[in-house]
Amino acid sequence: MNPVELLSGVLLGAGALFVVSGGVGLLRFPDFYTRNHAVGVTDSIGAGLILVGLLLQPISWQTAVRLLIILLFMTLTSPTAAHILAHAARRDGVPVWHEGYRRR
Amino acid sequence: MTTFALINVTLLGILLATALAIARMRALYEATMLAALLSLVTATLFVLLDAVDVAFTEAAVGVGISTVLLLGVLALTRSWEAVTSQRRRLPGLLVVVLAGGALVYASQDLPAFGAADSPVQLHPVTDAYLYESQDEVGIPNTVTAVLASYRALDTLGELVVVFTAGLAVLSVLGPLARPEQTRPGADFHLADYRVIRVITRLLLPFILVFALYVLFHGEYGPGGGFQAGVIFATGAVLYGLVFGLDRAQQVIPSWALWLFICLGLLLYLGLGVATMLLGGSFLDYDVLSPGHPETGQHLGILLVEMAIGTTVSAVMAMIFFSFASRGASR
Amino acid sequence: MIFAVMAALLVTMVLALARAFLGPGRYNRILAVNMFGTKTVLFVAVAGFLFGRPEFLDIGILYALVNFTAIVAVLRLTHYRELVSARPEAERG
Amino acid sequence: MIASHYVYWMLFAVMLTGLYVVISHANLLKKLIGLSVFQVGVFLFFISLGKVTGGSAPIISPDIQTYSHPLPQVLILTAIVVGVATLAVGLALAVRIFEAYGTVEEADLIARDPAQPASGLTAADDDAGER
Repeated sequence: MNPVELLSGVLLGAGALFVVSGGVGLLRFPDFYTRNHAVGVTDSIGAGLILVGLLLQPISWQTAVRLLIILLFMTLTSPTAAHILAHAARRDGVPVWHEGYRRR
Repeated sequence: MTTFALINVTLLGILLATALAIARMRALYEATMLAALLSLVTATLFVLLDAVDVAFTEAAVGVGISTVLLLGVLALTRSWEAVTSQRRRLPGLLVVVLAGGALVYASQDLPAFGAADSPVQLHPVTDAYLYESQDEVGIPNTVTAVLASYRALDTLGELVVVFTAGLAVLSVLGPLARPEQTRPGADFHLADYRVIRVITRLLLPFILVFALYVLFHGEYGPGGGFQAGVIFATGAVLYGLVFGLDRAQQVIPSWALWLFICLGLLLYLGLGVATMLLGGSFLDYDVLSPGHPETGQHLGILLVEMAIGTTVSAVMAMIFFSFASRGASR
Repeated sequence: MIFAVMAALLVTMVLALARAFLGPGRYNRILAVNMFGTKTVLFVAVAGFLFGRPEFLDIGILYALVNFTAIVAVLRLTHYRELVSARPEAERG
Repeated sequence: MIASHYVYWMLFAVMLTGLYVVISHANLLKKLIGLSVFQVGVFLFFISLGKVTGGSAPIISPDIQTYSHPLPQVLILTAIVVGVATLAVGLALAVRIFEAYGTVEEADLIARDPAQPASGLTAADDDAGER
């Protein structure tokens, strides 16, 4: 196993871990805003690590360019989506959870 | 169980669970979100079942256009469903049980899933589409070859259906609103949010270039006229959502939409007539370049894909503008 | 390792699905759909590698673009509703 | 039987869920959503018939031997675009019905129809329901 393959494997594994942890967070966190944060984790670092891990696989340059474009778009759109969702929810009066409150 | 089967079962399970949840959901906004989710699952299944071109179309149509249309109509009407009475449930269940029984009974005669020796796969037309097309048409993407060359007449019919549906929407909803007809304040837009405005400005050129790439790359990879058309329309929808209907109609005036809708269809028909005048049969591209049938096929497929893309994008944009006008002028 | 990533994606999809079913309210659901959308992008990319044809990543690019449109549509129409009509039903946010 | 046909059966279940919504639910918009669920089931059923185990997308490449069948994909590709166009027609009719009657629930529609008790309106919402 050469070092590039090893690095790719490590990145993919870490990405998978972040993705699952974000998924668990989405299900387990108590209110909308904390869940939004969990989704942010999977979308930014989880997706980023997986895409970089795939880049280090033996691939043609055409595939590499497409992976880079996906990476670029995801770094552009997912923080924006998280931001505007949180903004809209706050405006619409979605409640914030405090210590001791019921989960919603 | 192979990896494929495992992934397939998981995704089918997600699909079925989503469908059942949609049936139970009485809040229609939420049901629309779940319908968008259903479309995402469908597209992953299309990728898994090797239908990359179809996944492409489903991506742009299911998540982009039909979600936006449904949400727009919910904003115009009511977004809460009344309780389904017990009396209505029975006939539905009866039909479902009967139809389900008939389907499962009939499915016993279907070939096993993924069988390579089923009648369909052994039929000579399979060989013709997959391998002989490489000599006759000469493009790697056989889906595009079948769509735009072997079954071009079929596709013309589909395009006419899309055209007619566009006309039907217009005749039901009335003409697009002119700026002076819109209620002041009704055309709320998101351009005041700097984040959205900047990101949309960044993304829109990408979307348009990507649509062109999909249109012209359709011979070699997943893509083609239908896909490019809906991606273009998604760009128009995004522009309209962010910058408002008035701005969008300044950029894409309705006469231009009409022009594109008719131009695409006329290009398609005109190509068919041209091939007939050159001595071939309707939409037989071989005669476009005498002596080099492959060049003729390339040219014909490219023109047909452009025709499809033009009409589909203009019809979809027109449909979106009609619904948006209805909201703004009410 | 690609198998592990695929498994992780499927598990996350199921978790997002559970959140989409539980809600409550439309914001939690659109959040789940957003999450599911990015998982779809990754699924398309990873499935290409898993089944040996990684050249079909164009679909992933399209998803990254289209998800954003859907989110913008939701935001636009929730605001729009406030301007046009009072909400007849209680929001369960 | 189960191992070879489970895909079809699960897709039948999806189709029938959509069919149930179309028949039993009285809300026109919900009917249209149910119709798109039904549609998704049919689309996937078609595509699954063309799939070959171990095959690949029908885009010819020198190092691939087996391909899935391209024909169902062509049919469904166009059907998706036609499907959204017809969905738009149904939605347009629903908008007009709402503007005329102030409701999209079948029971209320029949109650509010001034002309005749049932026949005139069932035709209108059949139109919206079908496509």
